[in-house]
Amino acid sequence: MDLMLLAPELTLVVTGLAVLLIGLFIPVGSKKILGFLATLGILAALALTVTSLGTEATMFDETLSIDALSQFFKIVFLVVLLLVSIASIKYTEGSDNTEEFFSLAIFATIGMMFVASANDLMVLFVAFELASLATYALAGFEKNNPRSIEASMKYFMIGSLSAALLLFGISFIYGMTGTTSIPAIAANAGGLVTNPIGIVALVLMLAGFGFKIALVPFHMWAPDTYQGSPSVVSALLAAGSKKMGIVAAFKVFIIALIALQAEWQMVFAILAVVTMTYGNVVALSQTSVKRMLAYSSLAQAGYISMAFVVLTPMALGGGILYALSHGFMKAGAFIATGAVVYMVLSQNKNTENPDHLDNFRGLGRRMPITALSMTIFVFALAGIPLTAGYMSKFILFSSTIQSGLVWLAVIAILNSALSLYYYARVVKYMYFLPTDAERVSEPLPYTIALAVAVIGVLAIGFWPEPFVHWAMEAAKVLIPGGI
Amino acid sequence: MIPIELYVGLAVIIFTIGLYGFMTQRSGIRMLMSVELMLNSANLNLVAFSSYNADLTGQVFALYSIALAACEAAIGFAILMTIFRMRDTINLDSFNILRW
Amino acid sequence: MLNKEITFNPMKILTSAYHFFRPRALGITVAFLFLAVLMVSVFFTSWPSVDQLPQNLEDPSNIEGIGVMIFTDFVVPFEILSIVLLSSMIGAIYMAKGDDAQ
Amino acid sequence: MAIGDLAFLIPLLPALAFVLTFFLGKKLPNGGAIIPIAAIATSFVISLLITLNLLQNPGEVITQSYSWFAMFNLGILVDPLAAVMLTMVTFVSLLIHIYSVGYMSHDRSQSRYFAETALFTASMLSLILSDNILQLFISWELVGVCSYLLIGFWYQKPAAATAAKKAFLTTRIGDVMFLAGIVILFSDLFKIFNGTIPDGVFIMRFDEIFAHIPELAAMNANILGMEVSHITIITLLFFGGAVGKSGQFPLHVWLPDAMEGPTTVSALIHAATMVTAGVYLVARTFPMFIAAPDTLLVVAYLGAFTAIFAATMGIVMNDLKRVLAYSTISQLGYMMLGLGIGAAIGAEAVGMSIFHLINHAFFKALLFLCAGSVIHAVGTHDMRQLGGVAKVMPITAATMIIAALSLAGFGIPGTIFGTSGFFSKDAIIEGAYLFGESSGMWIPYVLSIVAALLTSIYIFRLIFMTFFGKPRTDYGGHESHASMTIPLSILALLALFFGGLTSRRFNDFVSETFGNNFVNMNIPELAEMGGYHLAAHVGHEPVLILWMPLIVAVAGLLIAYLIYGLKVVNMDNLVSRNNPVYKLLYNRYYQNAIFTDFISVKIIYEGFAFAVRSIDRGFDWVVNWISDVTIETGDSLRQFQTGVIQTYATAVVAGVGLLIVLIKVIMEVI
Repeated sequence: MDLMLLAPELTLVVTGLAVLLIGLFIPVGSKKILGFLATLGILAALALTVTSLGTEATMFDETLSIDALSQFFKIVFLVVLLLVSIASIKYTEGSDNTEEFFSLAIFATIGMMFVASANDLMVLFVAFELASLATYALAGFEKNNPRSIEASMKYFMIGSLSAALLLFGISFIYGMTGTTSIPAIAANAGGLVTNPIGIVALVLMLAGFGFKIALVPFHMWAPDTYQGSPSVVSALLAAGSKKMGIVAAFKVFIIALIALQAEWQMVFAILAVVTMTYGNVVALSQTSVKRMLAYSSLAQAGYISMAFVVLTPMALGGGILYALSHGFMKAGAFIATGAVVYMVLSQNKNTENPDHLDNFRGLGRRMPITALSMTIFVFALAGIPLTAGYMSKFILFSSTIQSGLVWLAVIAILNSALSLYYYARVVKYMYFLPTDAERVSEPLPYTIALAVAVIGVLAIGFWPEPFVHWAMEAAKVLIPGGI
Repeated sequence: MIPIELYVGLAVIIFTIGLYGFMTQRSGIRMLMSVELMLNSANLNLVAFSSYNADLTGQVFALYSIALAACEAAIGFAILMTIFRMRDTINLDSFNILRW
Repeated sequence: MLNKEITFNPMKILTSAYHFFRPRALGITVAFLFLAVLMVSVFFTSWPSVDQLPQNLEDPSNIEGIGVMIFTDFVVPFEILSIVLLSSMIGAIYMAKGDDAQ
Repeated sequence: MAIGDLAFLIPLLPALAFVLTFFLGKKLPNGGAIIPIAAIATSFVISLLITLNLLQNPGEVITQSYSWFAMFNLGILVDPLAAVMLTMVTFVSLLIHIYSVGYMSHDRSQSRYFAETALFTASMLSLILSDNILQLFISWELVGVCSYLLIGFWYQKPAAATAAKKAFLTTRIGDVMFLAGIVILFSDLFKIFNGTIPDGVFIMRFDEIFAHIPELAAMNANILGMEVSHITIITLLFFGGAVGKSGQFPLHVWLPDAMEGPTTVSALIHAATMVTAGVYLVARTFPMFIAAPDTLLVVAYLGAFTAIFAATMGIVMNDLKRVLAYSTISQLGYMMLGLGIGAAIGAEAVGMSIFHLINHAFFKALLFLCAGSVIHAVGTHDMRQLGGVAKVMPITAATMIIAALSLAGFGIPGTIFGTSGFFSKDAIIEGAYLFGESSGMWIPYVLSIVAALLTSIYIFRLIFMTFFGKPRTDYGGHESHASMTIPLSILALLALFFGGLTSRRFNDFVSETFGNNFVNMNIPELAEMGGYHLAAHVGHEPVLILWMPLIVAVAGLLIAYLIYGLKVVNMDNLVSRNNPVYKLLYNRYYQNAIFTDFISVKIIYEGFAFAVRSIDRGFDWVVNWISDVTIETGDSLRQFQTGVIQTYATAVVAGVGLLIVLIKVIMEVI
């Protein structure tokens, strides 16, 4: 057992604690340094994760497993956290509670990373709760803003409901198999197949994960919370925490409950179609950009769920690559929105809906870098070629057709064509609608975060080879022999 | 020996009561109490299975989940306090600025 | 007064039942659906169980076993739990403390 | 061979020019126009040299491929087809850029203009150079994005922003079909290889695709009880993409509105880039189309129909640029018809169609630039306010008349005397005749000959209304600057002589696209597979048929002269609002109302792009009903999100319960 494999997590813990402690002793004016400190720690953790790429190991009596899949998702979470942390340097500026913000974000990400490497339902559940509990307070970070509090309340309530459902489901799994270890469950799954309780446990756990992934009908908190929370937190939730649900579902369904494959493929087929259609149709008429992004995020969750239905190595690779691309695209889009909100609020502190589409009017002139990045992100979300979104969609959709599920691919392609309408509307507002407002200077941290995300989106779009290869390696962990 | 179905059935009933309370109560505190009911029914399940399988894992899990429930309650009450300060009520059904 | 309480008025009972159920109708329906599905599933499942509960007459408690497991097999969740406690503490204190701190 | 190694520079130089102009343009005179002009001029020289090399030895095409990721590659392919297209695009684009220096000199955002046109040209060039369908699709999308930017160049004008959006979304329908075709093709090829692709095999490359046409044709899908070959489905979807980009009926609606951009952009879109992309796509994948005769029939019929449909509308438009726009649609219809009759004459069809494409590029660019010159000097594009412009702008008038003669197709059959347009259009019409002879389907021929008559009428109507007669309103005006008239003169020379000089040679050259060291297709064999035989070559038709196009062109000129020159017919009666035919035509068959309001705005936006495509107004209420229902569905779905937390919880629990029941029931049933 090599403790170095836990070095990224340990680095993050140390960073979180350091930020918390140092924050106690320095005045508000110099709290900006905490953001830099956190960013440095995250970069170190990212570097440590990258250096340990390619190793495979199980640790602590097989409760943790380090493999290509967990490494891939750890990097996704760290990248999202990095983007969020850079942007938050500006967001938390002047706040008395900088240390709480950064340490909570870091702790939440530690939870996500442990979910990615969990090999035991107990680890998975506790880490899942860590990621949830830390973000409940983050969603309500603006505690004088009723929207933020409402977002936090809804997130918390539905979150604890689904934690209860998840735990109840796990208890049935434990009851039937007598173990919580993921490989051992797969070995003892006979009882789950022959008894009706298998389906009950399956659906209960799906409700728990579906809450994080935001699958219809477990999605209802998501639009409210993404809209009400601070934009950087929405980025963390939509880009990071959603992926945690996906990797947990990958592990639990594809590895542990592979014996119930027919059943959960059916569930995911239904939910994928309903979720992507619902997300896209409802997004059409939204005027709040963050809410629109939330519904688009539903749609994207629907696309990723197709990987469960197709279940070929290529489809899973596509789904995993989509998770990475979506991390960049969605985090970037929310951070760009955050920059706009910041600009609007710094001009008028009492703006009712700072993320309203009207505030994006003429953004191409007012904040050219933000507008250009936002354009790239929404086009990537829509799946325009040479962006990350296109590559992931291409692999995912063509693997769907290849395995004979033409109807599903047709629905998905129609959906993604439909989605262009509301994405293009944002671009229209930014570039084609006139404004008489002056150009404003763009806050540097936001700009850096946007630039990093743009590079990520375009890198996957222009040079997908290594990323696809990497995602396929990760997919091999799920189905070693291929199906 | 008592059949295990009775323990599980009891847990299911308690869980449903919790669900019912969560779906119908307006007060935030009552909703939190309902969540505790659900979590504890899951714990009951875990412990029952643990002894009927002669395996301690379930009891360890139950311990952990009790700790988690405490954390959740702490955060929940803090959020409710903020709401109460802002609105002078903790009836959550009237708190819907964000919708549609 | 006393009379009134024991008067059997079916209409009134129906009315009050109606007022009780109407706003809760959806919740009750959903909860019953859920209960029925789970109950059927639980009782039609053949649960695996050992024939005889293990008994250690000298030391009937299993605290020691649990303690050993916490620090061997399940030490990772235990450690994560420590971060959970810390972060929920931070979160709860942050949310609960008023603005007077500033 | 040395010059062939530089082929990659052809799209790269304009792309670099885009970057440079975008960042440095503002600091340079004329918005940095010199950068794209120099870049495109270099590209033109390289293309020309490559083409000349290739003329010596058409079998030795230039190919370079590099592995991109997995089984995909990046690469270039310059075969006769690509070479002539490259030369034409770089040349026309170069002239348009030179002309733009004068035309855009008063615009404040010149540098943005030149950057965007450079990118537009670069993406079109990379589309032409692609040696695999994936790279082609990426360039294809890039062309779409650039057109969006350029049509909406004056984004302050609401009409321009709307037109840009309309162009983007309408062509997007085609793009979705194209993408679906690629995805099906990819998964079929993957299946053919049994999922294991050897190293060094790039399955989306054209040679690989063409090599597997027999296997693709053998795959059948059952659609509504009909056995349809996969190759038919794929080619139909590809053609769907071409319909969108090349403005074929019914996706042509974006083209006339694309006028809202600067006139030079219209020239670029209509002559050199964008609209020719669709024709090029069909030509490029022609072996697949040959193996799918049903698709070729669709191509031929739709092309012929578009030709006449757009021509009838061209007659009644009063806006100078709109007439030209409909003329483009009509001529694109001819090009598609030319490809469609490949069912009768094989690979020669590609030569004919591309020949017309090139000639069309010359005279259409010329027409647009002349129109731009007139608009620039006079300040209006309503023909009813013009008249007698020939007196103030002699060079413009002369070149425009040459372009009109070329468009109408004046020339003497059997000799080398004739305008460029004559040779190519004549060949297509004769091909349509052969097509009728071999298959018994005469409709395309009849439509194409009537469309030729209409073409002649509308273009001379434009000439007479604009350049002759008395000025109808008071306008100032002067001949344009030399930077504008010199490109006009060069284009006029080409519009006049290019066709006559190259006619036969060109056809043979381009027809060799499918037999060389890269792909070597046996076209007649593919046709056999599609179940038909190829007929003899063009040129053995009855004399009357040979002369027919000229006769109708002259007839059209005479009709236009009588009506608009001598005014023997009182137009007031004809154009009165009470005349139902005129009303129908003037309102463009009401297709704008129907397409824009229902299909573009409601249906496509709301997701029923493919559900309703009927121009019959009798279906109005159906359309209305469906769009209402969609909107209402969207709105009522929104209402679920009540904002009340208890409702959310109920949804979660009900979802769990229902899913359990649903899965149990489904699992029992299956």
